Amino acid sequence: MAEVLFFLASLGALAGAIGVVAVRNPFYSVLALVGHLLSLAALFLLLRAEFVAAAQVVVYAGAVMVLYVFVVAYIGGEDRPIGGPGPSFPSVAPLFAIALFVELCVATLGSGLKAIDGEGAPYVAGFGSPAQIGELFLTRFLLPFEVASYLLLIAAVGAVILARRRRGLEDEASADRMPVSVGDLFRPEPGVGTQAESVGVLADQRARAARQQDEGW
Amino acid sequence: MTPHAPHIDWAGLSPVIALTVGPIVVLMAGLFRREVVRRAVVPVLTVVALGAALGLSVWQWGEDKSIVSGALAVDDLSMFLNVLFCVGAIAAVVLALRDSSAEEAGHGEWHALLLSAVLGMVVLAGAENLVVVFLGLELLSIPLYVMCATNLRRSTSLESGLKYLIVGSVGSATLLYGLALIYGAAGTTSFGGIAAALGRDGGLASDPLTLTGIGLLVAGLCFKVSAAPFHQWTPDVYEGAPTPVTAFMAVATKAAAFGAFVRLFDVALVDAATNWAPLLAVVATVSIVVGNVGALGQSSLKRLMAWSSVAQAGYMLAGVVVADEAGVRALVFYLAVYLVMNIAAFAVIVARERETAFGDDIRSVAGLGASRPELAWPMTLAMLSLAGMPATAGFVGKFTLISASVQNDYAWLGIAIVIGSMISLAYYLRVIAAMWLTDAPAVAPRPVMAGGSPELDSTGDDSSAGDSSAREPGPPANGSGEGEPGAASLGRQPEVVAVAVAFGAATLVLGIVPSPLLHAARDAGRALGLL
Amino acid sequence: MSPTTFGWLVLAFPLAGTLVVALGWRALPGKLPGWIGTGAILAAFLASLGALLSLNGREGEHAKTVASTAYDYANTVGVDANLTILVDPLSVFMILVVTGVSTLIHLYSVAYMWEDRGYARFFAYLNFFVFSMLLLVLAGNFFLLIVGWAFVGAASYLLISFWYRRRTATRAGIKAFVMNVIGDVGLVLGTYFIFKHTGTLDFVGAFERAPDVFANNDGDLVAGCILLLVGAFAKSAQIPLHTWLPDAMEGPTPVSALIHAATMVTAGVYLIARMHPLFERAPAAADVGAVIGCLTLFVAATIALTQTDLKRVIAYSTMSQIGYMIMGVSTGAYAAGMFHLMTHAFFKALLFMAAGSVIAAMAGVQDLDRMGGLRRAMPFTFATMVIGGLALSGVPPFSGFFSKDEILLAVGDRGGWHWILYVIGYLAAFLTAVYTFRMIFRAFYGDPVPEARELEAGHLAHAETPVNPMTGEEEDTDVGFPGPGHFIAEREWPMRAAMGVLALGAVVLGFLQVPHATHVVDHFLEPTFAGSQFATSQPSDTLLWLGLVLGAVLGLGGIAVAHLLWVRRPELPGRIRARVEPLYELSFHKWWFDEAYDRAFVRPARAAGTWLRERFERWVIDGALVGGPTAAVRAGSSFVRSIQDGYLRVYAALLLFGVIGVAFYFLVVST
Amino acid sequence: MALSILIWLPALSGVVAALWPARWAPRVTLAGAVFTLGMAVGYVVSFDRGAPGLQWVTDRTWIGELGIHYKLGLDGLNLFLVLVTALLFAAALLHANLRDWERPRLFYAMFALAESAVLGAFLAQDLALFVVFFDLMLIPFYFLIGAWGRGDRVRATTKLVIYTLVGSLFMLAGAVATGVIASQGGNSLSFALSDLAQVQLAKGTQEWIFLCFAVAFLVKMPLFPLHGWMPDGYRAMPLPVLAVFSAVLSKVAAYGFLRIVLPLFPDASAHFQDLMLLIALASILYGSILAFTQTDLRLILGFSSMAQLGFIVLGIFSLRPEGAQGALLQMVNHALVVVPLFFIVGALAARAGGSEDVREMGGMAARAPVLAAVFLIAALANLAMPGFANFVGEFYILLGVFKAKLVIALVASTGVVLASVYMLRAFVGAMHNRGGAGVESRELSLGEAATIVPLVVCVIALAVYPQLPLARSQDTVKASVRSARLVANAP
Amino acid sequence: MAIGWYLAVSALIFAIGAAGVLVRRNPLVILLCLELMLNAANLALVAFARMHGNGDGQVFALIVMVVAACEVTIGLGLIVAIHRRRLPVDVDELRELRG
Repeated sequence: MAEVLFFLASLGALAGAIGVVAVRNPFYSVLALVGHLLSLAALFLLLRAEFVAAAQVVVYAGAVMVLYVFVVAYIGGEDRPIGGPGPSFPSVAPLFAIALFVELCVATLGSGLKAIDGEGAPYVAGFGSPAQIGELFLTRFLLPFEVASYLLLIAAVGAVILARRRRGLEDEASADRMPVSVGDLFRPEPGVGTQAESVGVLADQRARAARQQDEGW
Repeated sequence: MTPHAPHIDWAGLSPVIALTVGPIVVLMAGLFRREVVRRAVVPVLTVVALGAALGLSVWQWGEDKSIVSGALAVDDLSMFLNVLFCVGAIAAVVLALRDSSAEEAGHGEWHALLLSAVLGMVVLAGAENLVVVFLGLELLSIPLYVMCATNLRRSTSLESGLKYLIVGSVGSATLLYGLALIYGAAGTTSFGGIAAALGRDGGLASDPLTLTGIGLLVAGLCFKVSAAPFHQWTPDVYEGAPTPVTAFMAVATKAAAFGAFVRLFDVALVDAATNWAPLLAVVATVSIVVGNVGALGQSSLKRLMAWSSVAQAGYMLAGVVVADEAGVRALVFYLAVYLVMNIAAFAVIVARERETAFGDDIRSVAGLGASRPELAWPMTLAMLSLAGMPATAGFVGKFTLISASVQNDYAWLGIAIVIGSMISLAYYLRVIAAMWLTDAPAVAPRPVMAGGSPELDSTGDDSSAGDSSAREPGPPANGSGEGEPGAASLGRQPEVVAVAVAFGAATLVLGIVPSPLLHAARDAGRALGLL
Repeated sequence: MSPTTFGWLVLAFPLAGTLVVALGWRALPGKLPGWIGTGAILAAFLASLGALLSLNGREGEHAKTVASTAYDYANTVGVDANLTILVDPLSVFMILVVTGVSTLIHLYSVAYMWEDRGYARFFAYLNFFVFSMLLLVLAGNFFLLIVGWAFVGAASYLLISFWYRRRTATRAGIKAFVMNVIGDVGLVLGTYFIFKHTGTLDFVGAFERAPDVFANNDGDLVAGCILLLVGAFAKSAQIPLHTWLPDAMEGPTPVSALIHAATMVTAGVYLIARMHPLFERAPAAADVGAVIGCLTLFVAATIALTQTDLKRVIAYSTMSQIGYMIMGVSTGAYAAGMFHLMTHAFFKALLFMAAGSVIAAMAGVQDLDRMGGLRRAMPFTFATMVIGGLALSGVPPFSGFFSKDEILLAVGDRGGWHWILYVIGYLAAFLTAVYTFRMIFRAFYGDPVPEARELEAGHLAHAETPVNPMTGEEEDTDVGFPGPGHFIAEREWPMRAAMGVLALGAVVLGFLQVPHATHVVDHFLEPTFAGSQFATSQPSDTLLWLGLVLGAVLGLGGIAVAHLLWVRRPELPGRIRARVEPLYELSFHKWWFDEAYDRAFVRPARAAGTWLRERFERWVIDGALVGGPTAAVRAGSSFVRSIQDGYLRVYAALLLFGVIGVAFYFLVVST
Repeated sequence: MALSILIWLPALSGVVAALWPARWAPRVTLAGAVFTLGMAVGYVVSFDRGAPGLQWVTDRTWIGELGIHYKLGLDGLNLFLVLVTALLFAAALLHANLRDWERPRLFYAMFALAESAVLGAFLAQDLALFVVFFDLMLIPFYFLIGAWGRGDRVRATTKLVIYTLVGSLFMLAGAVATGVIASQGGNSLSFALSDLAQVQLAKGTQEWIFLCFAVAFLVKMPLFPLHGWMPDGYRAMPLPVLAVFSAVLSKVAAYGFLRIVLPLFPDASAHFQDLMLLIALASILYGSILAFTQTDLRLILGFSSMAQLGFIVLGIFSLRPEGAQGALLQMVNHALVVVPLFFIVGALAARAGGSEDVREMGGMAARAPVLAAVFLIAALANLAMPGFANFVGEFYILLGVFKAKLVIALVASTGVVLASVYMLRAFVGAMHNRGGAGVESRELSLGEAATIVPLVVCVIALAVYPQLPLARSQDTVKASVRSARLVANAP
Repeated sequence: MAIGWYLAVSALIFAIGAAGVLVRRNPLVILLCLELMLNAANLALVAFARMHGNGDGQVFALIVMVVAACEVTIGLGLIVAIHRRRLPVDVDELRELRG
């Protein structure tokens, strides 16, 4: 049973991965990735990582992919040919990939660790449960946990800086109304949404002030 | 089973706390509408936060402990590096005072990012856990990706940001995979556990799984320290990023990555040293050659410094390779020296970028010796020091590195350092030659001299310097009429000159009286408990 | 006063004269520099006499060899290079000859060089030369000998190039100097060979130790002595280092008289005599000296037969005569060699002075072809020249007759293959008489040339524009060229006085050493050569009388032949020349030595230099050693930068490539 | 302490010159140099001939972690080199004072710094300190040549500096290796020469370190075939700079052999004796032959210096006290004679319309007897005519080589002959023969005479009494070659 | 299933992601490929966690998800900024910096 599930899930994951790389339309790439992620979540479940699997579905397939879709929609998923003019090497890219794959396989298969050939450590109740993960996060991995949350804050700030609208940078015609900032999408998580918002407000105010002073960027 | 909250050593954590609180405060301050708050208070607060972290790190000097359940090490090595990050960041803040990138991004945000990057470095340098390593690395990288791109008006800035992001993420992913393999081999993420596992089971240190993991780690970390052949992002990003960011990135990222390097390799993976040391020595040599060779004939000073940093990374790798106390001491000392001389050089580049129409082209410093010796001297000292000339800090730094290499039977690596230095002379001397041996180019520099001597201009205009200069946007020069007084007052840039002079002087002083710093470096070297 | 005190004084006077004249050149008026110079040398001569008397007054073993050290000159690590002079009969003999002849030549020059723009400079140089020569002679160790040796070379150079704007003169100067340096080097290397074994540079010490440390014909000793001979040959213009001497005639005539006839060129003879304790333990080297001397005396005599330059004829005769001396001292006839050295100094100086007078009368012309019939216009000059010529030709009872025959007697007495030298010696004596009188007859007999006529009319000829007698280039009379004035013996008393004294000497000095009658020179030099194995040899009377008769007959016969050829039948020489054209060419081109050296050394050196500069420097030093690494680095640079092509995907690829490479390495090293 | 003053006095004067008004710069640095000269004379006078070892030792720990000491000391080996350095820098500064320079403060400050660095290199008794000063010497010269040079100065300077620094960096590696490897036997890390001399390195180690040092020194001198920088560099340098560069810097390298290489690496010195002798021999012949075909007076002197340095190295690597004594004396001599010669070249160029090509000169002696006389004396001294101390030097050098390697001495002696050819050729070409167009014969001006004549007087004085340095150096020189000699003479 | 199989799948995904970075020109897709690489690592981490029976790997995987989200955010922000700046959204055309 587990073998079949594994087979199916990994097939899905690989297919999704190949889809991401091989499909020309970015939008379909995103969809392929969603498929990939879901398959991966299944694999996680097989590995008894319930919480990770859940987070995978919620955060990735849910939040992050939505962001992707937004941006793809905004940019307009132009079809860029794979390869095409440019550096002449891409023909060897698959070789690189194969070499990498072979090396990693050799590393794992050639390892003297017996456990790799086994099915894993004996299952202990509660392994991979939210409770266990939560405990780890609050004890041994307290600092990473805090730092990770902080990282999210900073990423939000960074995204705001980058994606904020500025006068003179973009074509006036295309300046449709956009979300105040892509960082808004993260508002619930780190809980600093006001920050992002006010930054956006500030940007508008500054833009207005700049206009009044007529300095003309 | 009731989980017990881990004991937290607040004193040890204090630098981290300072750097966590700092960005928040700065971010808040950046929301104030008054110009003066954003322009003056934000940098001051940033400097205060950095100063606090610096002071707290110094306060924690001499401690040797592991805090927050073994996540972070508080020892002389991490404290030493903390000081370096803070000093580099303070210099970057000062250099960025009039920079358009901070303006673009918003002062609060820009400085918050800077502080976050410093936090990431502190975390990375002290990390004693694979998870923390990865997080620290990302925490320092992500703000930098953004900061590289903050000069949004220049397409090169965006380009550099994107390149850094993508190539950097590939590097991170590689590193991550390596971490995963190490974890898989050792079964734990803590350094102590890994070292114990490797020490316990002799076969594990030469197991393909471990070694492939190490290989991926080498690639990831070498990417961060920009050692060849993982260096290619460096020139492009250095050139494209706003110069104060480049300065910070050059000195601090390298220090942080090397901090992680020594801790990871010389503590956790030291039992596999016989396997990884020769490879690192080869990477060091390749870096030395590639970096120095690539720097030849560059006309962009930032690009030149980037290539030079590739070479310098190669020199410093020697300190990792030898994996003993002397090696760490040499590495740490060199990191400090590298910081001092690079900041001096970048300060001059910043100053000239704003003063001339040549940007960071080497022509911007032509004839500097005659026109602005206060800038020419720091640059000269920095170049001499980078080249390893005596009486500068770089000489002592190279001396210690070669000494450490020879001591551990890597004499050939010492020779490689020496040969690299020979090649490097060609481009360092070119900069010096441009400053002292050639005349300023015929094209008039951007500050307008029409009003007479530059001295007159600046003395009459000092009070309004802050305001008028701030409105002066980045290159290219836009207004012929309105920009003039601002440009003239920019001609002096006292804070940039001060940084240049201070760090130039430090280059000289550290070359003549290196003992205190060497003492500190020795303590830092002992922190790892190596031979 | 002790002999050495006199010795130091002998050195001090000329040095003082040099300094006074050289430093006061602008302050000293008129002929004062000349008189100061002459006075200094005269004082040195008097001091030499003092040394002679003082030395004669000493009795006892080794009493006649006195050394004195002024101070440690360069005395470290076992090398005793001190400032030491050695006063013994040999050196006293030499300083007497040197100072005596020098005084007269200075006197001559006071008048002869007047109106030359370098008057003071001339006397400064001349005094410096005398100082150097005296230093050479008085040197008490090898080191000081080398110093004196080089100093005379330098003085010689300065005086040859005295008219330094003449390219011919400067070229001759360089040639002379370089040849002399070759000699110096030989001397230095020879000294090394000897010092290596004796451990001292001091003459007395070295000679004492020589018998203990050197076996007979010891390899190192022979090598050392031959190298010393190289020094002697260079200085004394012996084949193969002789080519500078004829060219040295570019110098003013008194210089030729003093340096290139009477004193300096005989230094080689002195050297061999001085080193006789060494040469006697290295007979192989001594034989080399004898053979080379003989070769030189013959070759020089043949060359002198066809030269047309007045001074060069005399110069070749000097070479030839020195050949006799070298041959003599190399075969053990030390006293005879020194005796010939003295007589030769007198008559050769005299001949040069007379020649100088003739040249002055001809307004600088030296070519015999343009001379003739000067006999009546210049009776005094003619007379002195004839006296000198007779002495040179070895006609009894002139001084040359006795001294030359004594050398040949000693050579003949050695027997064996030395007989060849003996025969060649007499053959050359015949040739000597021929070329000497060829010169005299061609200059003084025949139809008077315009200059002679003018002089008879009471006017000294002056060229309209002065020219270089060798090349015909026009010159001025400013400094660096000969002055406007010409002075002849008939009109200037100092010249006459000097020539008169010398003529007297040329006539009477031979009587110091008449066989079976007087042995002044032998006796005087006896203490120096007492240890010699040849000191006691007594030639047979048969050989003695054979020599005397042969010498007289050959001398007179030569004169007769010359008279026949150049006075009675002037057309004969041309016919003879046509008959033996190759021999004539050989003689006229001086046996092609110059050409051979040019081909063998000068041109290859110059070609090598040019090749090295134009090619080697560019290709190897700049190209391979500098350009090679530079090009490699540049190539590396362009390669590295060509990869850095801006394509993000390339960067990622290289990164992954690195990852693959690193991982590969680790897989390879893993178990 | 006292020696520190000697070293840093010039630099101090340079700093003062840089801070004071520009018109004072020349005088201030000159005064500094003259004071230094006075001190150096004082040291020579009060030098204790009998005392063994170093005198006036200053020994402080500079960088304790690296075992680097600030150790200075005088002994017979460097006593006269220091004196000559002080003298020649004073003379060169005086010469520089005779004309105006752009940016005088920087010029004079650099000049003074150069003197400090050279003195430091001579006085350093710590290997690392020596390396520091050795490299430091080059920095002021980089500016002096690059900023005030002639012609293609930037390129020439870069070539010169990189070329010589390449050598120096090799030396740095060698020096570090020496100290570190010497400390591996349980000794504490120390770069003091006296400590290093206690430790005998393994032969193989000595050999590669020797090569590092040899490259540095040979480039600096320069000897064949590492002289690629020399022609361009010599052509580009301003005259006072060239004078001290050629006179003093090359001697630091030769001194390094005696001070460092022979005592510390005796086995390697003996092992590479033949190689070094051959390089020296090649330099003598090559330098002489090239000097013989050059027409640029600077290059004639340059290649002549190369030949002279060939002799010096020859003497050193005879590994005998005679040769080393001669080499040391010859260093002093050559330094002393080459500076007036370069000044004379300057004087000649001023009279030949700025050209330094001997073909465009001639006949200059006519109205300038003093110039001709000093030129002649200097030229004769340079070609080592007996009677000059240069000859004493060469005599000793060749004697040493003669005893060590007979054939090499014989071949080397041809260099003496060639020297006479090229020196006389230069002298005659400039002073004698007929003057070229545009050549004026003018007597030395007072200023020119003030720089040239005292030096020539020094040359003569040394010619009269060469025992002065020889007597003071003999014990030290013997000590410095002792161990290498023992190895070389061992069967 | 043996852990090795999971690791093999993980390695394959990693390689595919890497290949994608190399061949795609649209930065958006490249970001997706980076996600693939990070997810491959995640799979490995979780597999190892299962193998050793401790939670470290899972925690690590969660952290990686956070980091991946951050990178994506920044990456997308940059792409938007580039697009706004009217620069081509094509990595091959962003090569002003080179040499």
